[in-house]
Amino acid sequence: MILGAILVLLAAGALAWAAGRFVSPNAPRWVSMLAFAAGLAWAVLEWQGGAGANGLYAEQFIPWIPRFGINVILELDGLSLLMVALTMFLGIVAVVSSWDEIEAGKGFFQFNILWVMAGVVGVFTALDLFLFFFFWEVMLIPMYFLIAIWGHENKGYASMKFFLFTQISGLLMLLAILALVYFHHASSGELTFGYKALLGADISESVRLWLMLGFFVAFATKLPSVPVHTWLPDAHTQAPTAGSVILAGILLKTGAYGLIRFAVPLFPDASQDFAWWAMLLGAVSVLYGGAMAFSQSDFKRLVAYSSIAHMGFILLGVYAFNELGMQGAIVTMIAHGFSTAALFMMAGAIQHRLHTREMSRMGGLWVHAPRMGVMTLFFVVASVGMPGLGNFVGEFLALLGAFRASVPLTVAATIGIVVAAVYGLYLMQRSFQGAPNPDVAAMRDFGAREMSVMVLMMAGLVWVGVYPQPLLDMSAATIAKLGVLP
Amino acid sequence: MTTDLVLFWVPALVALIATLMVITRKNASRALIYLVVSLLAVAVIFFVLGAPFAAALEVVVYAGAIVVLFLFVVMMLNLGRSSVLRETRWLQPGMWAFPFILVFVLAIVMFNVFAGSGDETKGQEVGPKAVGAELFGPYLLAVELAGFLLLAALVGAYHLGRRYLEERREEAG
Amino acid sequence: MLDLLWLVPALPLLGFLALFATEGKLPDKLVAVIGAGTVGIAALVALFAGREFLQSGEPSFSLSLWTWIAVADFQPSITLYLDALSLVMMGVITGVGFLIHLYATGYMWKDHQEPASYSRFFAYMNLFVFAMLMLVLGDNLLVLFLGWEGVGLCSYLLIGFYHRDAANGYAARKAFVVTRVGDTAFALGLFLLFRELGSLEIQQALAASSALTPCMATAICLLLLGGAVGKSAQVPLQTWLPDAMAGPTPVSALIHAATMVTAGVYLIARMQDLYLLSANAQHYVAVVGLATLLIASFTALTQRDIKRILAYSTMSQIGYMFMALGVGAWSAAIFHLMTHAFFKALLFLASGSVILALHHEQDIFKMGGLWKKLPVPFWSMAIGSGALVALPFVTSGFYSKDAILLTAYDTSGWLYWGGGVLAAGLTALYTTRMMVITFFGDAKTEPHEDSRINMWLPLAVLGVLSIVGGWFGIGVLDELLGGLGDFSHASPVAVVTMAVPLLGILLGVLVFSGRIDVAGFVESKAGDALRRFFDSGWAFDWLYERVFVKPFLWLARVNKGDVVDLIYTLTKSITRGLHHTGALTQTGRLRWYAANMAIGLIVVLLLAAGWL
Amino acid sequence: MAISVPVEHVLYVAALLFLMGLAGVLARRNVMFLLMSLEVMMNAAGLAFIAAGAKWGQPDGQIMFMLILALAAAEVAVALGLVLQLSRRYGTLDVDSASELSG
Repeated sequence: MILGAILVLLAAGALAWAAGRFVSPNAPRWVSMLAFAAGLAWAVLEWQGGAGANGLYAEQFIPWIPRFGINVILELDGLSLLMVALTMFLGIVAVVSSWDEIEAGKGFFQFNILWVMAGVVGVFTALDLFLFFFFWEVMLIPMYFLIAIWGHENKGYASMKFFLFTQISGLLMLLAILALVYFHHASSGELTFGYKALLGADISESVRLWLMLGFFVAFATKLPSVPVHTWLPDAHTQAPTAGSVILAGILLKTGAYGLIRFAVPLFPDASQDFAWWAMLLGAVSVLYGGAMAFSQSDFKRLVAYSSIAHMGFILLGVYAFNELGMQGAIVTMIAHGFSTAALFMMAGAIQHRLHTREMSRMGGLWVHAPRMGVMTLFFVVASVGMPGLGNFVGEFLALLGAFRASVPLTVAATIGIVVAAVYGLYLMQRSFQGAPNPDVAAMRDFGAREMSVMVLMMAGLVWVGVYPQPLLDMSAATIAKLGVLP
Repeated sequence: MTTDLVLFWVPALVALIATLMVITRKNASRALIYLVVSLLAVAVIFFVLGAPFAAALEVVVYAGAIVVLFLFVVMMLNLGRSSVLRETRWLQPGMWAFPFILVFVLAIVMFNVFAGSGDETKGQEVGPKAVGAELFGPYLLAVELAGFLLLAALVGAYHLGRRYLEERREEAG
Repeated sequence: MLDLLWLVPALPLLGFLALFATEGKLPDKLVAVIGAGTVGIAALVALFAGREFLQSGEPSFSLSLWTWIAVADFQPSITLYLDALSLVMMGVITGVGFLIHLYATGYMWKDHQEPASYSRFFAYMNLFVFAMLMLVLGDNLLVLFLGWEGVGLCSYLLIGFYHRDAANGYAARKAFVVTRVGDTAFALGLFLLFRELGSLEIQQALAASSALTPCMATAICLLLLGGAVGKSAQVPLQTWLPDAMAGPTPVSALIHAATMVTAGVYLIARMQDLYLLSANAQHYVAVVGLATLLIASFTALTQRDIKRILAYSTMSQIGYMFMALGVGAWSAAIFHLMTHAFFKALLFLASGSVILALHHEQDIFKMGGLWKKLPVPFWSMAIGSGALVALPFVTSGFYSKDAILLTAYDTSGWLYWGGGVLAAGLTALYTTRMMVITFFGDAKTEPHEDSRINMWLPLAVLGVLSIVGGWFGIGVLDELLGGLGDFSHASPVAVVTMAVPLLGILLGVLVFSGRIDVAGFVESKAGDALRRFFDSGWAFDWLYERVFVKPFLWLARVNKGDVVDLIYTLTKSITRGLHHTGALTQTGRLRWYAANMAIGLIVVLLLAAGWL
Repeated sequence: MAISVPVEHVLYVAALLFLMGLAGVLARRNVMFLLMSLEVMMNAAGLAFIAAGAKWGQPDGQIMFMLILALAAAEVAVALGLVLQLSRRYGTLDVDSASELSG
């Protein structure tokens, strides 16, 4: 069933491409809309179906290359299901946000979106390291195309930077995977890429730190954390709206997911030793990302740096090594998926209307487009960490957990909340408030299509902010099974 | 033993001297003639070392076919007196310095690598029959590959040469 | 009725949602009904619920709604908690809140900046009331924090309500960010509290707090104090409040006088058991209060903008409350909070009427001679000023301020009492200045009074409350909270306390009506410097601008291109350099390649021979 | 007939021939001489093979020589075609003139 979902997305991609060529240029977006809607429906159905006795909503095992212990192992537990549902939902958001933005190659565009998402779903469900790496690469290439083909003025540079960062860090992970499998083979005589078998791998102390770092670097780059974050502002700024939505909403979360699912459980001791440093990176990311966000004059770039700041909380939470922190990280993943996707959609909408991302060429847009103003305000406030909205729950839990692990780092990261207020409100001021910019004569406000997506995301954030319990319960089962927390 | 050494070293010296002349001549035709001499001398060495078939091929293919090919081209390009003058200009004595150093170093290394095994050649003739049996036995694949290579060379040479001729013709016309 | 307590916060929330969802498409009259009506009904529900609560005789009542988050041992629930303290707060918020809403329906009526702004205003106001109610009713520090941040957000939104003017936006952001600094301390206090006590439920935490080490208790108290200082505009985080006057006047009345800025007082009063564990922390609370009190009073003396005068006066009055909390006069602080809510709301609303009548003129030196032309605002203002100055026996402010000062004298000696009395004198001085310059003397601008019932009725009600609130406090509040009303007004200390404001008024009248000439001093060099120093709010803004804002802006400007990226661009440059160096070997010359092959051959042979 | 000489001697001669060819390749700018030098080098390699074959009395050395021969023939055919093109394009036989691979 999981493989089925992935295949449906892949097939829909091919279909969209063909439909764009043979039916009508506008057919592809409907194809991918339907595919994501079906995917979302599937995820909701799995959720409603409840978890089995083993805590899994669905699982699949197909032998692939048995000789090397490589199998197609796909499992959908609480965390995976949450992330898959978010993926499907943001797929819809991405399609809507690029509804009339893309002009050339509409079919191939949707093909890439669907293939990225297929790769992402694979990443979130694969429990075989080889398969995981396979999907990790599957999601990379179409994303590269999305930026390189439909990006803005500096797309070549941005897409290449994105590719190199992710590819090089991904290769480090591949190296770590192979070494892990090798050492496991050496110590137990069993050649396997299976996650569960490798969980208890007996690896000497000197080696495991390096293997852990291989994974950590790959995930921290994807997350991204300072100092490997510099691909993100460029990629985000240059990507088309749908690309930014996917990148911020989902691709960054694969890094966080990887930390929670692989880097920490595979090397619990090494991770524990490394925890302080990871938390340090997290705190630095929070402060540095925030300060950098404030420096920007480009709407999208600002939001991009704010993502870095938010991802810092995830690092803090995961490496706090307690349930509070871990849950905080997971809630942050979801809430940030909504809030930042919405802000990128807003940036795309503004760029589509005004043909600029420079905030100095905006100002007073509220007068022209009050709906957009209200929505921007809402999502800015959410990402500033207003209680009652999703981001607060995540960040508060993460900090609360981190406080038990390291007080100074938590204090530093908490100061980041002030910085968040500074850049968030500054963004609001420069784009929507102030005297109306005389260069902007008029601007079309959001219509029903955009509003419906926005309202859905708003509702999602309020839900996560006010009653996150169903979500916490789902991930709690996963966290308990990771078996790394005291 | 001494006879054997003489039989070997006489053609060997001829080959070495002729080769030295090949690389130092300024006139291409003359160099080619020296090349033929060198090749023939090597053919003699082959023969005395008990490889009559290889010796024959050396004479026929190298001295006969390849060098003739060279001659054709030399004639085609009409390398006359002017080219000799140009060679004089190009071939300054200083040009030999770097190659000589390199070759000298290489020579020391090579001689040291070769020296001292004390092995002798068997002194046993291996005729065309043995060669042929081996060639179409274990080396069949190599023969096929050589065939491919020659075919490719044929096509390549035809292609390159034809374009040359066509362009000449256009120029003339 | 008590089970319907949830309606009290829910009604304003509903009002907000209704106004938010309709996107300002409702007719203005309906907006007014929804905006003020929901708060009004909430006030009624609060009234009945409060009566039932008092009749029940229980010390507290709690209503659990749902578990907010449940992770491991962290299980904050959304629970409403009613006791005497939150009852008083709830009453003030809904009651005064309703009156201000009512006033605002008139004040904002013609204020049509853009089509939906009337509706937007009431949406924000309703959201504010909701958040403020969550703040005081929450039984959990996290719920309190929800309200705490919520009121901060509404404050931001309403200060920047006239968003076309960038200066308002700046003031709004300043307010939000400066209070956020305090909130950060607050949040850290919560983390520490949770780590030490394992719960953020206020009652549980307080019950368990005796297990804290004194050092830890002090740390937690100081962190919470940080939050309170930010929200209540106390030194050193007071700089946002004067600028916050950029918002519409009802906003200043509701948020920046009556309710939100007193949230810090509420917080400390709520956590008083914790503060009792740490004499140091309590001491700091009092010091903060006293410092603010004096700084703000001096500053108020020199302001020209009527709202800024009131803003500094608010700061100083909250300083009294902090001082009261610091010296252990918990009930007196809450008492003063209540009376202050009455008379300061009254003052703001009355000044709002003046401002409206003068077409948004806020400079008192451009007013004058208004007392006959604007009788309702004048008398309201007069009553409010009387309460602010604490005219003996007839005003509510007298009773609450006396309670604070006399308790301070009893528990902590003459220092706090002396400072408080000095500030009381200053209060009398600047209040008299404001009244004299605004309402007497020559008329400078012609007013257009436009007083409808929805505008003068709240003034009247608040006027009455400003007078009788003191007796109410002595009568009812004393019973609820204890520790009030048993002061002798005959002791020498009490007489001095009483007399100083009267002297201040006398001095004020003499100076500002020109009977004592101080121009010589004011225009001297020292006098001018002093005036400018006070006028700038003791140069705090100047200091912060240089210490925090400028360096941050500098950093932002310098590092716009992200210095970390240098690592990668440098890598790129090095790679490119190597590429160019490597490309140099590609000469395109056949013989060069051949020579290299020969060299390679040498190396290979040397390797093969084992010489290398 | 066949003689028996030390293999080293044959290899010395082969090495000398090879090195002379190499010197020619490195020193001459005229592409014709360059090609001739190449022939010399290949021939030297062939000699080494023959020597090896003679040492063991096996035909393999001769077979390798024949493969070299085929290679040399192919090379010469193509190379001379290229020489024609070179003289056509650049009007010279200077091998350094064709340096378009320069980085």
